[in-house]
Amino acid sequence: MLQLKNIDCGYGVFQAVHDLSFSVEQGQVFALLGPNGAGKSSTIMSIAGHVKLFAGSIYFDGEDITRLHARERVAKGIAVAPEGRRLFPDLTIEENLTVGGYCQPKQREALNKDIVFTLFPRLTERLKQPAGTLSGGEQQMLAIGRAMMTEPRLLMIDEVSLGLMPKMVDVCYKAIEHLKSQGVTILLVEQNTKRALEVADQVCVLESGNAVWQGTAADAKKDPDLIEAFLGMSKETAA
Amino acid sequence: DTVKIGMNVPLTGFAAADGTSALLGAELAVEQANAEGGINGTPIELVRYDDQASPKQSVPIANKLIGQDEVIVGISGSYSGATRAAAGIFQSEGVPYISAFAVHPDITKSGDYVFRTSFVGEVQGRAGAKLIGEMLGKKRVVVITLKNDFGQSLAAGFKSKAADFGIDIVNEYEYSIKDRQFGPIVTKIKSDKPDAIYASGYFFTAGPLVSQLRSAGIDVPVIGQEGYDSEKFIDIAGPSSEGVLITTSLDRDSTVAETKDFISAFEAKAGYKADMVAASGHTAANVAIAAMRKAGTTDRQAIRDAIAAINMVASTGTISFNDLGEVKKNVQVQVVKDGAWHHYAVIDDQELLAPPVK
Amino acid sequence: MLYVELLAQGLVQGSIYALVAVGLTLVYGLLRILHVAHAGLFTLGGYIGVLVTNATGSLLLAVIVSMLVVGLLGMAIYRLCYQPILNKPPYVALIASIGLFIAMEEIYRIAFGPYGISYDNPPLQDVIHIFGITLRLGEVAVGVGTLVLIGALALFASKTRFGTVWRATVTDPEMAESFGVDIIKVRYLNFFIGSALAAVAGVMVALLNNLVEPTMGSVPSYKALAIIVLGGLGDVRGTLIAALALGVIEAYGTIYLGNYLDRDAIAFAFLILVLMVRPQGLFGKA
Amino acid sequence: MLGLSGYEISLITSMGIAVIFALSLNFITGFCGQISLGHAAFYGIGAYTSAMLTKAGMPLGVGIMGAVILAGMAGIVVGFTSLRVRHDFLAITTMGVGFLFLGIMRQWDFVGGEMGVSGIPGSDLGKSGFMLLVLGFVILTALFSLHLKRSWMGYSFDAIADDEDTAKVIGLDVSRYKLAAFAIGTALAGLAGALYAHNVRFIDPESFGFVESITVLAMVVIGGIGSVFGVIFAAAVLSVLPLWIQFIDEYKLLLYGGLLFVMMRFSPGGIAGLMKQIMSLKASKNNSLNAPGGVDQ
Amino acid sequence: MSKLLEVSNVRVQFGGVVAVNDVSFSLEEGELLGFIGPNGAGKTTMMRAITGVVTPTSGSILLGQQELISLPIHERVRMGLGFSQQLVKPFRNMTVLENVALTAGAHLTRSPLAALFKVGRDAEQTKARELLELVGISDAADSDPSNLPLGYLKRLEVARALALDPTLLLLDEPLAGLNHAEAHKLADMIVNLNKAGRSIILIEHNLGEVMRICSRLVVQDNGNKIADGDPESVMNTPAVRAAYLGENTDHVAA
Ligand SMILES: Nc1ncnc2c1ncn2[C@@H]1O[C@H](COP(=O)(O)OP(=O)(O)OP(=O)(O)O)[C@@H](O)[C@H]1O
Ligand SMILES: Nc1ncnc2c1ncn2[C@@H]1O[C@H](COP(=O)(O)OP(=O)(O)OP(=O)(O)O)[C@@H](O)[C@H]1O
Ligand SMILES: [Mg+2]
Ligand SMILES: [Mg+2]
Repeated sequence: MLQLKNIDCGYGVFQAVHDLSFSVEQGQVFALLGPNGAGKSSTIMSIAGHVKLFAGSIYFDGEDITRLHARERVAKGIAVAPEGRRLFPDLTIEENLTVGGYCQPKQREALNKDIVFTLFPRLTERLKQPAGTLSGGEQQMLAIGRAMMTEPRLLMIDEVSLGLMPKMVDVCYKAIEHLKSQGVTILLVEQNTKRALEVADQVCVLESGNAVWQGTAADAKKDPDLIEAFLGMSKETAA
Repeated sequence: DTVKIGMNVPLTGFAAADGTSALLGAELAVEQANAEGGINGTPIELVRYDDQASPKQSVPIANKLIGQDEVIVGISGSYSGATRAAAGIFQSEGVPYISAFAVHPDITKSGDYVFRTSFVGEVQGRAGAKLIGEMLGKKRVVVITLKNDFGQSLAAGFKSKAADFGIDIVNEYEYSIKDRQFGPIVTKIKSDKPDAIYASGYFFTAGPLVSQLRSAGIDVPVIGQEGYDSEKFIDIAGPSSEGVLITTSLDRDSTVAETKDFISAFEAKAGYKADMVAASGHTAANVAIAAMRKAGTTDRQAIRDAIAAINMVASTGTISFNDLGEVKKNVQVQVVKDGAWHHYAVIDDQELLAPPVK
Repeated sequence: MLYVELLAQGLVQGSIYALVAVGLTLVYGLLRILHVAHAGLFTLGGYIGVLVTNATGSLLLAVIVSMLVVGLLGMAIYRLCYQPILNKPPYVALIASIGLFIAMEEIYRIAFGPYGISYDNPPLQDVIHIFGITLRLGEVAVGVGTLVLIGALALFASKTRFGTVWRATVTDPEMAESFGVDIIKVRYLNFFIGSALAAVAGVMVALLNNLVEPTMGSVPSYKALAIIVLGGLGDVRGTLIAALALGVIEAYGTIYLGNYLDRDAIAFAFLILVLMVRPQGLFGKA
Repeated sequence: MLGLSGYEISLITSMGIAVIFALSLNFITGFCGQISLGHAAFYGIGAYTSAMLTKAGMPLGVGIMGAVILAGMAGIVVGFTSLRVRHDFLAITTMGVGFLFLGIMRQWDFVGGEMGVSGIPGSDLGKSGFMLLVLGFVILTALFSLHLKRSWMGYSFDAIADDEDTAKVIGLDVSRYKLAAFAIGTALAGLAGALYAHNVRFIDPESFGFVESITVLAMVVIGGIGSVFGVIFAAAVLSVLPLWIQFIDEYKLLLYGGLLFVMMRFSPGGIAGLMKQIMSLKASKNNSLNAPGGVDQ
Repeated sequence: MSKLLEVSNVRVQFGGVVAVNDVSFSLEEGELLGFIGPNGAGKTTMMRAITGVVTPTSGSILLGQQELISLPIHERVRMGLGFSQQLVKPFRNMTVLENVALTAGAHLTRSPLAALFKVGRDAEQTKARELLELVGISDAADSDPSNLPLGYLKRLEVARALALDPTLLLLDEPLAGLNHAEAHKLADMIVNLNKAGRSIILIEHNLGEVMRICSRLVVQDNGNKIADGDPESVMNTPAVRAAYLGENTDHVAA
């Protein structure tokens, strides 16, 4: 469904990702893993259309979307919950969701909001609060909720569990499983390697902008060196 | 070889309209003089710089005119601030300097090389008091004062003589030169029920003011001054301008050759009708030219003395100076009739019109 | 009665302020730019209004032409002037805008002459009496026009998703794009509406004064800034109320305080007072 | 007179005054990040103070001292408002302060009201002596700017200019730093104002209006906000530009406005930014030229 | 050991929202206190009340013998508070090193006037380099913070707080955004700081590390304190489990 072919991307003259290729199948959960600064966020943002591609191309549903604007990509069904959440801080929770649903017909807005609220009931308590004043975890929920408002077919979440309490991490992963069961394809970035490997079907490990390992999550779990070297977990915890 | 007259004049920025008129007036005077052979055969050259009506600019310009261009006489087609600042330089360098229409009382106090061919505000204010109290016989008067040096000195002159002419000032309002909307003042004046209104201002403030007074139903006489003196005033105020009286220096219906000449020559040159500022620029340049001719030399001291002793007929009347360098001439009263400025009266009470001597 | 009439006069003046300031607030709300050159567009609106009326005799046509031309010019200014420097610190755009404004004033002076222009037959000069107040038709038109235009704008912004989306593009245009918003279109529209409103204000002021001068925008250039700050920067409703409040305060102020402070000083004394108590403006969020 | 004509001396004097004035704003806006649109008010306070003092018979030195002190004190008062309001709100507040100053001066008969103050004594130093005095102050102000930029005060200003809240969290007394910036900047504006008064020898409220505030801000921004040499250069050029371009006549102000615009549009970093760009361009060119040589060795 | 920090009945309200509701707790000198609780519980708000970014509606906060409430932020910092924020805020007009060096020079910048007469920066830069080394981002010393990934910025935030040489260090989610190994390393560093005599309050959702290094836990939920004590027993409190952990309880084991 999503296919990256020999991607080079970066900022100005600085290249953050080198010659990266991978593909994600419909309905899969695909995990991008790797240490700080590996280029995970850059990859996600280049798929969303915000980081400049120096070379390579991106296909979505077999169609070349390399040259499309970010807003055209979301119309095709690609949504992102970016690193740092990037909510609209002056807008209330409700308005953030409204903007999230902007690419969908207005009638579907209420419906989609309900879906978000069932997933994150905490948000209903704060509908009129400006997003900038939310607690860290609340912001994360809103960021994911906002992305869901676009009715995505591919949902990309950067740093899923960042700043979430354990219970909330569970909630989010349940949401991911739920979405997956609905046929939504998910691309996630996660520092909590263990959780990521639990839900992922496919894994790609990046380091310094290069893909150093690709394969199924099951294989990844079985490869102790990989886990030790690139994912920074001791073998015991991973097991 | 030429004889140079220097001029600082605002040609850009907010004062550009007046500056342009003053410059055209002065240019006309120079052209006319050159057609008659310049200064005893030597052509006159007018060297002018744009001072944006700012004292900051006029100081270096004065220095440049004197030091670089070596002008024999300077004239100012600018407002008070710029003129006052430049006057100090001309004085200290010993170059005669004639202000065409700046009103600040201190300009001539710079020293014996500085002259002014227009009225100080106070003189016109006094004339206004006579016009209203004696000639029109109106006693309850509202004063609307433009908040700048022009308006302030007019108001001071008016008030100093108001009582002498039996005038009762029922109320006084001030406005800023940027105002064009006078709704609140007009509203308040209605409740003051005056017999006449003495309002200082320029055509661009007075035009809207008069038309707003009239549409609010206030139809008592409005008396203004030379600031109104432009065709533009009538354009802006439209029919409301009918009957408005002003004290000024230019008589549109004059039978004096100099004035008639000027009025027609100016319209031919500029493409629009002459106004007070244009006449003032013309007069100032003519005074300079006449003095140079009379002195017959380029010695600045001699020219200064010639200016001080001058008694000539110019487009704005018969001109001579007092010891301070202030002009002595009659005040013209003009009225708007059938959409044009016309003669109404002349005030020649020399005692009333005596300019300050120190 | 005097008080009521002064109030009416204040509201008329306030309406004009509002028409100019709302455009400014829209631009500020969207781009965080203090768009001083907006006052230059206001002046242009006046010029076009007078020229078209004098040529065709139709004030309505003049308003429409003026709105269109000025609106389009507003869009062009955004595209050519602001878009390339959007990610620079705010004072960059401010100075660019001031430079543009000075240049515009000079262009008007050179093109239309330093004396300004007037209507040959100024329309809407008739006087009417309502509730014992005397008003010129032009003044009534200003009040009603402002109410209708800004009301329509407020409705548009609050009743459609567009309003929310506008605000979203402010802090994070990139993310807004990520949710399907065409930010360029939003900004064009914004500049068009704001500039068109300024054009209406220009035509109206020309009507009330029967004079359009090159420097007509100089007072709005700074006073509109004061108003949008009073209104809480970027808030349309706040701007409207602040504009009307300032108009009224100036109306009473010129009569009762005029001998102590001039109009501008009264307005700014009020502004400073308000900001010392409410640093975020009358309607700004803390 | 040093081989300079009277005209050149008066140009250099105006330039020098403009440079001091622009550098004074650079402390507030450039170093400390507080935009001020009312800086001319302090220039005016300095001018009026020195004018009144010297007219009352005090020597020039006392006039200048008085100007510096009074303007600086007024600056601290206005600085207090900067503790309340921020960013664009502060910009507009300071603009309001400028208008309030004008309003008061217009009405205050003691200082001549609308009529202003004329007959201000010049210096006893003569034209070129006065010019040298001004240039002396320019050098002192520039050296002080350079020193401050390198000092820990300048370092702290950098932080405050970027993010006041975070500056507090790392222990900076933001309020006192901002007040210090206002005090220094406005005191120096007072100095510039005093010099202006004795140079032009006539002052009225209009000379210290909004346009003047804008002009000086434009000098700072065009020079490159926070840079010392850029600001000096921009102030020197912009202050006499209208005189230099007299020959284009009525297009003068159009050119001036256009220049401000074009400069910001194409080089938002101002002259300092432009120089940096040129330098780095040169450097990269040199590098590419040198590179092969390096390989040879 | 004596009490370093004494928070009593602190209440913080934003409009209608009560973010912290009459919470009291204290900290002994030399302690490493874990401050945990669900998202939106008011932990960050409590931290901000201590540093002075928000003003409590009531309550008192004593540092040593000194009442903090009503003191401005910078005074509190000078009394020995160091603060690493949840949302990173580097000065973007300086390099990473300069960010830390400025903070290390806090003694020089106490008074603006004194700061004007001090120029040299070498000592502070050396200290800053050491701190960057300590948190493990010395490779980014000369970078522009705008170009750094989140994990680096988090650690810059910690380094900057340390540069103040605080007696009480407040850390708000310093481990978020780091992977296991990095988190582990930074946690070890926190322990070392604590061993070196610094008192620390740590807000963190990474329970594994919290349980590993903290000597005591305070749990807040919905603005209320719901538990306070040694980690083991706190984690066994049903209220805490219900509010914080959900069903998946294996976090504690890690
Ligand atoms: N806006 C930017 N400008 C320049 N360089 C950037 C920018 N954003 C990121 N980089 C650089 O790109 C590289 C990859 O960063 P990226 O944010 O993609 O990493 P990441 O894998 O997401 O790391 P983390 O886990 O810390 O979020 C890093 O070296 C970073 O410094
Ligand atoms: N300025 C504010 N205005 C209104 N509500 C606020 C404000 N700041 C915080 N809140 C609310 O107060 C509550 C506590 O927020 P706080 O940031 O302290 O939570 P937290 O415990 O740090 O959560 P997290 O672990 O998710 O960071 C939240 O519900 C938040 O929405
Ligand atoms: Mg990342
Ligand atoms: Mg928090």
